[in-house]
Amino acid sequence: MFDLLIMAVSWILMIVGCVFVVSGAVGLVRMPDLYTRLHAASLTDTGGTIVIGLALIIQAVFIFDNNMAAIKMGLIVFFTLFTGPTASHALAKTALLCGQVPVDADGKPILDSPEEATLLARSRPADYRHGEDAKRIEDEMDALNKKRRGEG
Amino acid sequence: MEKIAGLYSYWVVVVLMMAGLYIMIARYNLVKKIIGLGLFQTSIFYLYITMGKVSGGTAPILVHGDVQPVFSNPVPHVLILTAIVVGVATSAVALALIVRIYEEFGSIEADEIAIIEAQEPEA
Amino acid sequence: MFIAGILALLVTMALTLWRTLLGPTLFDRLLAVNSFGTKTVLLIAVYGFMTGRPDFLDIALVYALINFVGTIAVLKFFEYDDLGSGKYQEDDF
Amino acid sequence: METLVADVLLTFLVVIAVGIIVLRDLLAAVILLGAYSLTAAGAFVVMDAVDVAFTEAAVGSGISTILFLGALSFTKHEQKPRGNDSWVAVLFVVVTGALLIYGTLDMPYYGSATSAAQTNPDLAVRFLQQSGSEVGPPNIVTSVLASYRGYDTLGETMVVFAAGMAVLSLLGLKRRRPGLEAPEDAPGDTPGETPADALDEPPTSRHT
Repeated sequence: MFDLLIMAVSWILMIVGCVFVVSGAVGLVRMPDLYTRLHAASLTDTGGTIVIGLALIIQAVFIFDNNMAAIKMGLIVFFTLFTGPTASHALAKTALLCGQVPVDADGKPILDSPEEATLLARSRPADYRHGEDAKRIEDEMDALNKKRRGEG
Repeated sequence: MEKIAGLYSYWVVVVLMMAGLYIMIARYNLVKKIIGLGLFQTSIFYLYITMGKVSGGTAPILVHGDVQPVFSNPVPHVLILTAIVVGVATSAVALALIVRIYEEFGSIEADEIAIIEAQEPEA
Repeated sequence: MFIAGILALLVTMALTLWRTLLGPTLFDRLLAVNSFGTKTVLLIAVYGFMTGRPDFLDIALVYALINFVGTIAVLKFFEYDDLGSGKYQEDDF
Repeated sequence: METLVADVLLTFLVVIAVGIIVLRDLLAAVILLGAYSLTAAGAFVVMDAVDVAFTEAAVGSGISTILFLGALSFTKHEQKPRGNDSWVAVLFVVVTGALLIYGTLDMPYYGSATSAAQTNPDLAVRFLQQSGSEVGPPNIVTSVLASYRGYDTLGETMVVFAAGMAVLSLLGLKRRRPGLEAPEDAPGDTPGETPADALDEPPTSRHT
Protein backbone atom coordinates (compact mmCIF):
# COMPACT_ATOMS: atom_id res chain seq x y z
CA MET A 1 0.00 0.00 0.00
CA PHE A 2 2.71 2.42 1.04
CA ASP A 3 4.83 1.43 -1.96
CA LEU A 4 1.90 2.01 -4.24
CA LEU A 5 1.37 5.45 -2.77
CA ILE A 6 5.05 6.30 -3.22
CA MET A 7 5.00 5.15 -6.82
CA ALA A 8 1.81 7.08 -7.52
CA VAL A 9 3.17 10.29 -6.03
CA SER A 10 6.48 10.10 -7.87
CA TRP A 11 4.71 9.22 -11.13
CA ILE A 12 2.45 12.23 -10.78
CA LEU A 13 5.37 14.53 -9.95
CA MET A 14 7.37 13.18 -12.88
CA ILE A 15 4.50 13.69 -15.30
CA VAL A 16 3.87 17.19 -14.03
CA GLY A 17 7.56 17.96 -14.45
CA CYS A 18 7.58 16.57 -17.98
CA VAL A 19 4.55 18.68 -18.86
CA PHE A 20 6.41 21.68 -17.47
CA VAL A 21 9.58 21.18 -19.46
CA VAL A 22 7.88 20.21 -22.70
CA SER A 23 5.50 23.18 -22.56
CA GLY A 24 8.46 25.42 -21.80
CA ALA A 25 10.32 24.15 -24.85
CA VAL A 26 7.25 24.58 -27.05
CA GLY A 27 6.95 28.12 -25.77
CA LEU A 28 10.63 28.67 -26.48
CA VAL A 29 10.10 27.67 -30.09
CA ARG A 30 6.70 29.24 -30.73
CA MET A 31 6.80 32.58 -28.90
CA PRO A 32 7.31 35.61 -31.11
CA ASP A 33 9.75 37.75 -29.15
CA LEU A 34 12.85 37.37 -26.99
CA TYR A 35 11.20 38.48 -23.76
CA THR A 36 8.17 36.24 -24.16
CA ARG A 37 10.47 33.33 -24.92
CA LEU A 38 12.47 34.16 -21.84
CA HIS A 39 9.28 34.14 -19.83
CA ALA A 40 8.27 30.75 -21.21
CA ALA A 41 11.65 29.13 -20.79
CA SER A 42 12.83 30.41 -17.45
CA LEU A 43 9.72 29.69 -15.40
CA THR A 44 9.21 26.19 -16.71
CA ASP A 45 12.92 25.39 -16.41
CA THR A 46 13.04 26.14 -12.73
CA GLY A 47 9.62 24.69 -12.02
CA GLY A 48 10.28 21.52 -13.98
CA THR A 49 13.63 20.98 -12.31
CA ILE A 50 12.07 21.31 -8.88
CA VAL A 51 9.19 18.97 -9.60
CA ILE A 52 11.26 16.29 -11.33
CA GLY A 53 13.85 16.66 -8.59
CA LEU A 54 11.18 16.00 -5.96
CA ALA A 55 10.09 12.88 -7.83
CA LEU A 56 13.68 11.64 -7.93
CA ILE A 57 14.23 12.43 -4.25
CA ILE A 58 11.18 10.38 -3.33
CA GLN A 59 12.48 7.54 -5.48
CA ALA A 60 15.96 7.75 -3.96
CA VAL A 61 14.74 7.68 -0.39
CA PHE A 62 11.99 5.09 -0.58
CA ILE A 63 12.80 2.84 -3.54
CA PHE A 64 16.59 2.99 -3.89
CA ASP A 65 17.24 3.53 -0.19
CA ASN A 66 20.12 5.80 -1.12
CA ASN A 67 20.10 8.90 1.05
CA MET A 68 23.27 10.34 -0.47
CA ALA A 69 21.61 10.46 -3.88
CA ALA A 70 18.62 12.19 -2.32
CA ILE A 71 20.90 14.81 -0.74
CA LYS A 72 22.71 15.43 -4.03
CA MET A 73 19.43 15.74 -5.87
CA GLY A 74 18.26 18.15 -3.20
CA LEU A 75 21.39 20.23 -3.77
CA ILE A 76 20.73 20.32 -7.50
CA VAL A 77 17.18 21.54 -6.88
CA PHE A 78 18.43 24.07 -4.35
CA PHE A 79 21.02 25.51 -6.73
CA THR A 80 18.63 25.58 -9.65
CA LEU A 81 16.14 27.44 -7.51
CA PHE A 82 18.69 30.23 -7.23
CA THR A 83 20.66 30.10 -10.44
CA GLY A 84 17.73 29.75 -12.84
CA PRO A 85 15.97 33.01 -11.96
CA THR A 86 19.31 34.79 -11.60
CA ALA A 87 20.41 33.79 -15.07
CA SER A 88 17.05 34.78 -16.54
CA HIS A 89 17.15 38.14 -14.83
CA ALA A 90 20.69 38.80 -16.00
CA LEU A 91 19.77 37.74 -19.53
CA ALA A 92 16.75 40.05 -19.66
CA LYS A 93 18.62 42.96 -18.22
CA THR A 94 21.58 42.56 -20.54
CA ALA A 95 19.27 42.22 -23.52
CA LEU A 96 17.56 45.46 -22.58
CA LEU A 97 20.90 47.12 -21.98
CA CYS A 98 22.08 46.07 -25.40
CA GLY A 99 19.03 47.66 -26.99
CA GLN A 100 16.59 44.80 -27.54
CA VAL A 101 13.21 46.55 -27.64
CA PRO A 102 10.26 44.55 -26.29
CA VAL A 103 7.16 44.35 -28.50
CA ASP A 104 3.50 44.20 -27.55
CA ALA A 105 0.85 41.70 -28.65
CA ASP A 106 0.61 43.14 -32.16
CA GLY A 107 4.34 43.02 -32.72
CA LYS A 108 4.64 46.79 -32.30
CA PRO A 109 7.72 47.97 -30.36
CA ILE A 110 6.74 49.51 -27.05
CA LEU A 111 9.78 51.77 -26.96
CA ASP A 112 10.87 54.28 -29.56
CA SER A 113 14.47 53.31 -29.98
CA PRO A 114 17.16 50.92 -28.74
CA GLU A 115 18.74 53.80 -26.87
CA GLU A 116 15.59 54.13 -24.80
CA ALA A 117 15.84 50.44 -23.90
CA THR A 118 19.42 50.97 -22.81
CA LEU A 119 18.40 53.92 -20.68
CA LEU A 120 15.57 51.90 -19.19
CA ALA A 121 17.98 49.13 -18.22
CA ARG A 122 20.26 51.51 -16.40
CA SER A 123 18.74 51.92 -13.02
CA ARG A 124 21.64 54.10 -11.95
CA PRO A 125 21.95 57.65 -13.22
CA ALA A 126 25.69 57.68 -13.85
CA ASP A 127 27.45 55.97 -16.73
CA TYR A 128 29.32 53.35 -14.74
CA ARG A 129 30.74 51.92 -17.92
CA HIS A 130 33.15 54.79 -18.21
CA GLY A 131 34.03 55.03 -14.60
CA GLU A 132 31.93 58.03 -13.65
CA ASP A 133 30.39 56.15 -10.80
CA ALA A 134 33.81 55.41 -9.44
CA LYS A 135 34.69 59.09 -9.78
CA ARG A 136 31.56 60.09 -7.91
CA ILE A 137 32.29 57.65 -5.11
CA GLU A 138 35.83 58.99 -4.93
CA ASP A 139 34.52 62.55 -4.66
CA GLU A 140 32.14 61.53 -1.91
CA MET A 141 34.95 59.82 -0.04
CA ASP A 142 37.13 62.93 -0.40
CA ALA A 143 34.37 65.13 0.94
CA LEU A 144 33.87 62.76 3.85
CA ASN A 145 37.58 62.71 4.64
CA LYS A 146 37.78 66.48 4.50
CA LYS A 147 34.87 66.77 6.88
CA ARG A 148 36.48 64.31 9.28
CA ARG A 149 39.78 66.14 9.15
CA GLY A 150 37.99 69.42 9.77
CA GLU A 151 36.39 67.93 12.85
CA GLY A 152 39.60 66.35 14.13
CA MET B 1 19.94 -2.87 -40.03
CA GLU B 2 22.01 -4.35 -37.27
CA LYS B 3 25.07 -2.92 -38.95
CA ILE B 4 23.56 0.56 -38.99
CA ALA B 5 22.61 0.38 -35.31
CA GLY B 6 25.99 -1.01 -34.35
CA LEU B 7 28.11 1.39 -36.34
CA TYR B 8 25.96 4.53 -36.03
CA SER B 9 28.11 6.04 -33.30
CA TYR B 10 31.28 5.62 -35.35
CA TRP B 11 29.63 7.27 -38.33
CA VAL B 12 28.52 10.18 -36.21
CA VAL B 13 32.07 10.51 -34.98
CA VAL B 14 33.30 10.63 -38.56
CA VAL B 15 30.72 13.29 -39.43
CA LEU B 16 31.76 15.41 -36.46
CA MET B 17 35.40 14.97 -37.35
CA MET B 18 34.72 16.09 -40.89
CA ALA B 19 32.73 19.09 -39.64
CA GLY B 20 35.75 20.17 -37.60
CA LEU B 21 38.09 19.55 -40.51
CA TYR B 22 35.86 21.52 -42.85
CA ILE B 23 35.82 24.49 -40.51
CA MET B 24 39.59 24.36 -40.25
CA ILE B 25 40.07 24.22 -44.02
CA ALA B 26 37.35 26.50 -45.35
CA ARG B 27 37.07 29.26 -42.77
CA TYR B 28 39.65 32.02 -42.87
CA ASN B 29 38.83 33.35 -39.43
CA LEU B 30 41.49 32.16 -37.01
CA VAL B 31 39.22 31.89 -33.97
CA LYS B 32 36.80 29.87 -36.06
CA LYS B 33 39.65 27.58 -37.00
CA ILE B 34 40.37 26.95 -33.33
CA ILE B 35 36.69 26.22 -32.74
CA GLY B 36 36.93 23.66 -35.55
CA LEU B 37 39.97 22.19 -33.83
CA GLY B 38 37.89 21.84 -30.67
CA LEU B 39 35.17 20.04 -32.60
CA PHE B 40 37.72 17.69 -34.10
CA GLN B 41 39.28 16.94 -30.72
CA THR B 42 35.97 16.19 -29.07
CA SER B 43 35.03 13.82 -31.87
CA ILE B 44 38.25 11.89 -31.27
CA PHE B 45 37.40 11.66 -27.58
CA TYR B 46 34.08 10.29 -28.64
CA LEU B 47 35.65 7.62 -30.82
CA TYR B 48 37.65 6.30 -27.90
CA ILE B 49 34.80 6.38 -25.41
CA THR B 50 32.37 4.60 -27.72
CA MET B 51 34.92 1.84 -28.21
CA GLY B 52 35.16 1.36 -24.45
CA LYS B 53 31.43 0.98 -23.84
CA VAL B 54 30.07 -2.47 -23.02
CA SER B 55 26.34 -3.01 -23.40
CA GLY B 56 24.64 -3.30 -20.04
CA GLY B 57 27.83 -2.26 -18.29
CA THR B 58 28.25 0.44 -15.69
CA ALA B 59 30.97 2.92 -14.89
CA PRO B 60 34.23 1.23 -13.81
CA ILE B 61 33.91 1.89 -10.10
CA LEU B 62 34.16 -1.16 -7.88
CA VAL B 63 31.22 -1.90 -5.62
CA HIS B 64 31.22 -3.83 -2.38
CA GLY B 65 29.23 -7.01 -2.42
CA ASP B 66 29.10 -10.41 -3.96
CA VAL B 67 27.48 -9.50 -7.25
CA GLN B 68 29.95 -7.63 -9.40
CA PRO B 69 28.31 -5.78 -12.31
CA VAL B 70 29.72 -5.67 -15.81
CA PHE B 71 32.11 -2.78 -16.17
CA SER B 72 32.93 -0.72 -19.21
CA ASN B 73 36.54 -0.54 -20.31
CA PRO B 74 38.49 1.96 -18.17
CA VAL B 75 41.54 2.27 -20.44
CA PRO B 76 40.04 4.68 -23.03
CA HIS B 77 38.72 6.83 -20.20
CA VAL B 78 42.23 7.25 -18.83
CA LEU B 79 43.68 8.13 -22.21
CA ILE B 80 40.96 10.66 -22.89
CA LEU B 81 41.23 12.28 -19.47
CA THR B 82 44.80 13.15 -20.38
CA ALA B 83 43.81 14.23 -23.88
CA ILE B 84 41.08 16.64 -22.73
CA VAL B 85 43.42 18.61 -20.52
CA VAL B 86 46.14 18.68 -23.16
CA GLY B 87 43.57 19.77 -25.73
CA VAL B 88 42.53 22.76 -23.66
CA ALA B 89 46.18 23.67 -23.17
CA THR B 90 46.62 23.59 -26.95
CA SER B 91 43.63 25.87 -27.49
CA ALA B 92 44.93 28.26 -24.87
CA VAL B 93 48.29 28.59 -26.63
CA ALA B 94 46.56 28.98 -29.99
CA LEU B 95 44.26 31.69 -28.68
CA ALA B 96 47.21 33.53 -27.14
CA LEU B 97 48.91 33.41 -30.53
CA ILE B 98 45.77 34.81 -32.14
CA VAL B 99 45.65 37.68 -29.70
CA ARG B 100 49.26 38.51 -30.52
CA ILE B 101 48.52 38.27 -34.25
CA TYR B 102 45.62 40.66 -33.80
CA GLU B 103 47.83 43.13 -31.99
CA GLU B 104 50.37 42.91 -34.77
CA PHE B 105 48.17 42.96 -37.85
CA GLY B 106 44.81 44.26 -36.64
CA SER B 107 42.99 41.35 -38.21
CA ILE B 108 42.13 37.77 -37.43
CA GLU B 109 41.30 36.75 -40.98
CA ALA B 110 44.03 34.58 -42.44
CA ASP B 111 43.81 35.95 -45.99
CA GLU B 112 43.90 39.60 -44.83
CA ILE B 113 46.95 38.82 -42.75
CA ALA B 114 48.64 37.32 -45.79
CA ILE B 115 47.90 40.48 -47.80
CA ILE B 116 49.15 42.77 -45.05
CA GLU B 117 52.28 40.72 -44.70
CA ALA B 118 52.93 40.84 -48.44
CA GLN B 119 52.56 44.61 -48.48
CA GLU B 120 55.09 45.26 -45.77
CA PRO B 121 58.61 46.03 -46.99
CA GLU B 122 60.16 43.73 -44.45
CA ALA B 123 58.88 41.92 -41.43
CA MET C 1 8.53 6.20 -15.24
CA PHE C 2 12.17 7.07 -15.86
CA ILE C 3 11.84 6.07 -19.49
CA ALA C 4 8.92 8.45 -19.92
CA GLY C 5 10.90 11.22 -18.27
CA ILE C 6 13.91 10.61 -20.48
CA LEU C 7 11.83 10.63 -23.64
CA ALA C 8 10.17 13.90 -22.62
CA LEU C 9 13.54 15.43 -21.84
CA LEU C 10 15.01 14.35 -25.18
CA VAL C 11 12.08 15.93 -27.03
CA THR C 12 12.55 19.08 -24.99
CA MET C 13 16.25 19.18 -25.78
CA ALA C 14 15.54 18.81 -29.48
CA LEU C 15 13.12 21.75 -29.35
CA THR C 16 15.54 24.00 -27.46
CA LEU C 17 18.28 23.03 -29.91
CA TRP C 18 16.00 24.10 -32.74
CA ARG C 19 15.63 27.51 -31.14
CA THR C 20 19.41 27.66 -30.68
CA LEU C 21 19.95 27.27 -34.40
CA LEU C 22 17.00 29.47 -35.34
CA GLY C 23 17.25 32.25 -32.80
CA PRO C 24 17.57 35.56 -34.57
CA THR C 25 19.58 37.28 -31.85
CA LEU C 26 22.44 36.07 -29.72
CA PHE C 27 20.25 36.40 -26.64
CA ASP C 28 17.81 33.86 -28.03
CA ARG C 29 20.64 31.45 -28.61
CA LEU C 30 22.04 32.02 -25.16
CA LEU C 31 18.64 31.51 -23.58
CA ALA C 32 18.12 28.31 -25.51
CA VAL C 33 21.57 27.02 -24.62
CA ASN C 34 20.97 27.78 -20.96
CA SER C 35 17.68 25.93 -21.10
CA PHE C 36 19.39 23.08 -22.94
CA GLY C 37 21.96 22.83 -20.16
CA THR C 38 19.27 22.60 -17.51
CA LYS C 39 17.62 19.82 -19.48
CA THR C 40 20.98 18.02 -19.69
CA VAL C 41 21.29 18.18 -15.92
CA LEU C 42 17.85 16.63 -15.55
CA LEU C 43 18.60 14.03 -18.20
CA ILE C 44 21.74 12.86 -16.41
CA ALA C 45 19.93 12.70 -13.10
CA VAL C 46 17.02 10.71 -14.49
CA TYR C 47 19.38 8.48 -16.46
CA GLY C 48 21.31 7.65 -13.31
CA PHE C 49 18.12 6.50 -11.65
CA MET C 50 17.04 4.58 -14.74
CA THR C 51 20.20 2.50 -14.82
CA GLY C 52 19.89 1.85 -11.10
CA ARG C 53 23.13 3.52 -10.08
CA PRO C 54 22.23 6.99 -8.85
CA ASP C 55 25.74 7.67 -7.56
CA PHE C 56 26.74 9.98 -10.35
CA LEU C 57 24.56 12.92 -9.46
CA ASP C 58 27.74 14.86 -8.71
CA ILE C 59 28.16 15.30 -12.41
CA ALA C 60 24.69 16.75 -12.74
CA LEU C 61 25.54 19.12 -9.90
CA VAL C 62 28.72 20.25 -11.65
CA TYR C 63 26.75 20.78 -14.86
CA ALA C 64 24.17 22.92 -13.14
CA LEU C 65 26.89 25.18 -11.76
CA ILE C 66 29.00 25.29 -14.94
CA ASN C 67 25.93 26.11 -16.96
CA PHE C 68 25.12 29.07 -14.75
CA VAL C 69 28.69 30.34 -14.69
CA GLY C 70 29.01 30.04 -18.45
CA THR C 71 25.79 31.95 -19.05
CA ILE C 72 26.84 34.73 -16.72
CA ALA C 73 30.28 34.93 -18.33
CA VAL C 74 28.80 35.31 -21.80
CA LEU C 75 26.33 37.92 -20.54
CA LYS C 76 29.13 39.85 -18.94
CA PHE C 77 30.91 39.74 -22.26
CA PHE C 78 27.82 41.10 -23.99
CA GLU C 79 27.51 43.93 -21.55
CA TYR C 80 31.09 45.09 -21.45
CA ASP C 81 32.61 43.52 -24.58
CA ASP C 82 35.14 42.31 -22.09
CA LEU C 83 35.44 39.92 -19.20
CA GLY C 84 35.70 42.76 -16.79
CA SER C 85 39.29 43.91 -16.74
CA GLY C 86 37.95 47.37 -15.98
CA LYS C 87 40.18 49.04 -18.56
CA TYR C 88 37.64 49.16 -21.31
CA GLN C 89 38.16 51.83 -23.95
CA GLU C 90 35.42 52.37 -26.44
CA ASP C 91 37.65 53.19 -29.39
CA ASP C 92 39.49 49.92 -29.25
CA PHE C 93 36.62 47.72 -30.25
CA MET D 1 17.00 2.42 -24.19
CA GLU D 2 20.57 3.24 -23.24
CA THR D 3 21.71 2.97 -26.82
CA LEU D 4 18.80 5.14 -27.91
CA VAL D 5 19.76 7.91 -25.48
CA ALA D 6 23.37 7.75 -26.65
CA ASP D 7 22.35 7.88 -30.30
CA VAL D 8 19.99 10.81 -29.79
CA LEU D 9 22.69 12.76 -27.95
CA LEU D 10 25.10 12.02 -30.80
CA THR D 11 22.56 13.35 -33.26
CA PHE D 12 22.27 16.52 -31.20
CA LEU D 13 26.04 16.84 -31.49
CA VAL D 14 25.82 16.68 -35.27
CA VAL D 15 23.10 19.36 -35.29
CA ILE D 16 25.21 21.64 -33.11
CA ALA D 17 28.25 21.06 -35.33
CA VAL D 18 26.24 22.06 -38.40
CA GLY D 19 25.15 25.17 -36.54
CA ILE D 20 28.78 26.03 -35.78
CA ILE D 21 29.65 25.66 -39.47
CA VAL D 22 26.77 27.82 -40.66
CA LEU D 23 26.81 30.66 -38.14
CA ARG D 24 29.00 33.63 -38.98
CA ASP D 25 29.06 35.34 -35.62
CA LEU D 26 31.96 34.07 -33.57
CA LEU D 27 30.20 34.68 -30.27
CA ALA D 28 27.33 32.46 -31.37
CA ALA D 29 29.86 29.81 -32.39
CA VAL D 30 31.49 29.99 -28.96
CA ILE D 31 28.11 29.67 -27.22
CA LEU D 32 27.34 26.67 -29.40
CA LEU D 33 30.74 25.16 -28.62
CA GLY D 34 29.87 25.36 -24.95
CA ALA D 35 26.58 23.59 -25.61
CA TYR D 36 28.48 21.04 -27.70
CA SER D 37 30.84 20.24 -24.85
CA LEU D 38 27.96 19.96 -22.42
CA THR D 39 26.09 17.57 -24.71
CA ALA D 40 29.25 15.57 -25.30
CA ALA D 41 29.76 15.30 -21.57
CA GLY D 42 26.18 14.11 -21.15
CA ALA D 43 26.80 11.45 -23.74
CA PHE D 44 29.98 10.44 -21.89
CA VAL D 45 27.84 9.80 -18.82
CA VAL D 46 25.57 7.62 -20.92
CA MET D 47 28.64 5.73 -22.12
CA ASP D 48 29.78 5.09 -18.52
CA ALA D 49 32.77 7.42 -18.69
CA VAL D 50 31.90 9.45 -15.61
CA ASP D 51 35.39 10.77 -14.98
CA VAL D 52 35.70 11.92 -18.56
CA ALA D 53 32.29 13.57 -18.30
CA PHE D 54 33.40 15.42 -15.19
CA THR D 55 36.56 16.68 -16.85
CA GLU D 56 34.83 17.56 -20.09
CA ALA D 57 32.14 19.54 -18.28
CA ALA D 58 34.55 21.48 -16.11
CA VAL D 59 37.44 21.90 -18.55
CA GLY D 60 35.85 21.62 -21.98
CA SER D 61 32.67 23.51 -21.30
CA GLY D 62 33.75 25.82 -18.51
CA ILE D 63 37.37 26.84 -18.96
CA SER D 64 37.41 26.56 -22.72
CA THR D 65 34.40 28.87 -23.12
CA ILE D 66 36.01 31.42 -20.82
CA LEU D 67 39.26 31.18 -22.79
CA PHE D 68 37.47 31.79 -26.08
CA LEU D 69 35.55 34.72 -24.62
CA GLY D 70 38.78 36.17 -23.30
CA ALA D 71 40.41 35.88 -26.70
CA LEU D 72 37.37 37.43 -28.38
CA SER D 73 37.42 40.32 -25.96
CA PHE D 74 40.86 41.21 -27.31
CA THR D 75 39.85 40.80 -30.94
CA LYS D 76 36.83 41.32 -33.15
CA HIS D 77 33.86 39.04 -32.95
CA GLU D 78 32.46 39.11 -36.43
CA GLN D 79 33.54 36.79 -39.14
CA LYS D 80 33.80 38.54 -42.50
CA PRO D 81 30.58 37.93 -44.44
CA ARG D 82 32.11 36.22 -47.41
CA GLY D 83 31.19 33.18 -49.40
CA ASN D 84 34.26 31.14 -48.75
CA ASP D 85 32.63 27.73 -49.07
CA SER D 86 34.99 26.36 -51.65
CA TRP D 87 34.08 23.20 -53.53
CA VAL D 88 37.59 21.86 -53.17
CA ALA D 89 37.29 21.84 -49.40
CA VAL D 90 33.87 20.18 -49.51
CA LEU D 91 35.16 17.54 -51.91
CA PHE D 92 38.24 16.88 -49.79
CA VAL D 93 36.18 16.55 -46.62
CA VAL D 94 33.60 14.28 -48.24
CA VAL D 95 36.26 12.00 -49.68
CA THR D 96 38.10 11.79 -46.38
CA GLY D 97 34.87 11.11 -44.54
CA ALA D 98 33.89 8.39 -46.99
CA LEU D 99 37.27 6.73 -46.52
CA LEU D 100 36.92 6.86 -42.75
CA ILE D 101 33.40 5.43 -42.89
CA TYR D 102 34.71 2.64 -45.10
CA GLY D 103 37.29 2.03 -42.42
CA THR D 104 34.66 1.66 -39.71
CA LEU D 105 32.80 -1.09 -41.54
CA ASP D 106 34.69 -3.96 -39.94
CA MET D 107 34.94 -2.44 -36.48
CA PRO D 108 33.23 -4.19 -33.55
CA TYR D 109 29.71 -2.94 -32.97
CA TYR D 110 28.83 -0.38 -30.33
CA GLY D 111 28.68 -2.02 -26.91
CA SER D 112 30.28 -5.25 -28.04
CA ALA D 113 31.70 -7.16 -25.09
CA THR D 114 33.87 -9.47 -27.16
CA SER D 115 36.00 -6.97 -29.06
CA ALA D 116 39.77 -7.03 -28.71
CA ALA D 117 39.80 -3.94 -26.52
CA GLN D 118 37.52 -5.60 -23.98
CA THR D 119 39.18 -9.01 -23.81
CA ASN D 120 42.89 -8.24 -23.84
CA PRO D 121 44.14 -9.93 -20.66
CA ASP D 122 46.89 -7.37 -20.07
CA LEU D 123 44.75 -4.25 -20.27
CA ALA D 124 41.10 -3.96 -19.33
CA VAL D 125 40.68 -7.39 -17.81
CA ARG D 126 43.72 -7.07 -15.62
CA PHE D 127 42.80 -3.58 -14.44
CA LEU D 128 39.23 -4.61 -13.70
CA GLN D 129 40.23 -7.66 -11.72
CA GLN D 130 43.43 -6.67 -9.96
CA SER D 131 43.47 -2.92 -9.45
CA GLY D 132 41.31 -3.21 -6.35
CA SER D 133 43.93 -5.28 -4.56
CA GLU D 134 47.03 -3.89 -6.30
CA VAL D 135 46.37 -0.19 -6.00
CA GLY D 136 43.35 0.30 -3.81
CA PRO D 137 40.89 2.98 -4.87
CA PRO D 138 37.49 1.71 -5.93
CA ASN D 139 37.54 3.96 -8.98
CA ILE D 140 39.52 1.97 -11.52
CA VAL D 141 40.13 5.02 -13.70
CA THR D 142 41.89 6.68 -10.79
CA SER D 143 44.10 3.66 -10.19
CA VAL D 144 45.09 3.41 -13.81
CA LEU D 145 45.65 7.14 -14.15
CA ALA D 146 47.76 7.55 -11.05
CA SER D 147 49.52 4.24 -10.85
CA TYR D 148 49.66 2.08 -13.96
CA ARG D 149 49.97 5.04 -16.28
CA GLY D 150 51.45 7.50 -13.82
CA TYR D 151 54.13 8.72 -16.20
CA ASP D 152 51.42 9.68 -18.65
CA THR D 153 49.89 11.94 -16.06
CA LEU D 154 53.29 13.40 -15.24
CA GLY D 155 53.78 14.18 -18.92
CA GLU D 156 50.35 15.76 -19.06
CA THR D 157 51.22 18.01 -16.16
CA MET D 158 54.40 19.04 -17.96
CA VAL D 159 52.47 19.84 -21.11
CA VAL D 160 50.03 22.01 -19.17
CA PHE D 161 52.91 23.78 -17.46
CA ALA D 162 54.62 24.38 -20.81
CA ALA D 163 51.37 25.72 -22.25
CA GLY D 164 50.98 28.08 -19.32
CA MET D 165 54.51 29.36 -19.80
CA ALA D 166 53.89 29.78 -23.52
CA VAL D 167 50.73 31.82 -22.92
CA LEU D 168 52.48 33.96 -20.35
CA SER D 169 55.44 34.62 -22.61
CA LEU D 170 53.16 35.46 -25.51
CA LEU D 171 50.84 37.80 -23.66
CA GLY D 172 52.26 38.62 -20.29
CA LEU D 173 55.68 40.03 -20.98
CA LYS D 174 56.36 43.63 -21.76
CA ARG D 175 56.50 44.32 -25.47
CA ARG D 176 59.38 46.40 -26.78
CA ARG D 177 59.63 46.41 -30.52
CA PRO D 178 60.69 49.12 -32.92
CA GLY D 179 57.74 50.67 -34.65
CA LEU D 180 55.27 49.90 -31.92
CA GLU D 181 55.59 52.42 -29.14
CA ALA D 182 53.35 51.72 -26.24
CA PRO D 183 51.41 54.83 -25.23
CA GLU D 184 52.88 56.65 -22.27
CA ASP D 185 50.01 55.92 -19.94
CA ALA D 186 49.55 52.32 -20.93
CA PRO D 187 49.07 50.26 -17.80
CA GLY D 188 51.56 47.59 -18.82
CA ASP D 189 54.28 50.17 -19.18
CA THR D 190 54.83 51.05 -15.56
CA PRO D 191 57.51 49.00 -13.88
CA GLY D 192 56.43 46.65 -11.14
CA GLU D 193 53.23 45.56 -12.84
CA THR D 194 52.52 41.88 -12.74
CA PRO D 195 52.09 39.99 -15.99
CA ALA D 196 48.43 39.50 -15.13
CA ASP D 197 47.97 43.26 -15.15
CA ALA D 198 49.67 43.57 -18.48
CA LEU D 199 47.18 41.07 -19.84
CA ASP D 200 44.51 43.70 -19.51
CA GLU D 201 46.25 46.09 -21.81
CA PRO D 202 43.93 47.14 -24.62
CA PRO D 203 45.09 45.99 -28.03
CA THR D 204 47.27 48.51 -29.78
CA SER D 205 47.44 48.03 -33.47
CA ARG D 206 49.20 49.61 -36.37
CA HIS D 207 46.50 48.92 -38.87
CA THR D 208 43.27 49.98 -37.28
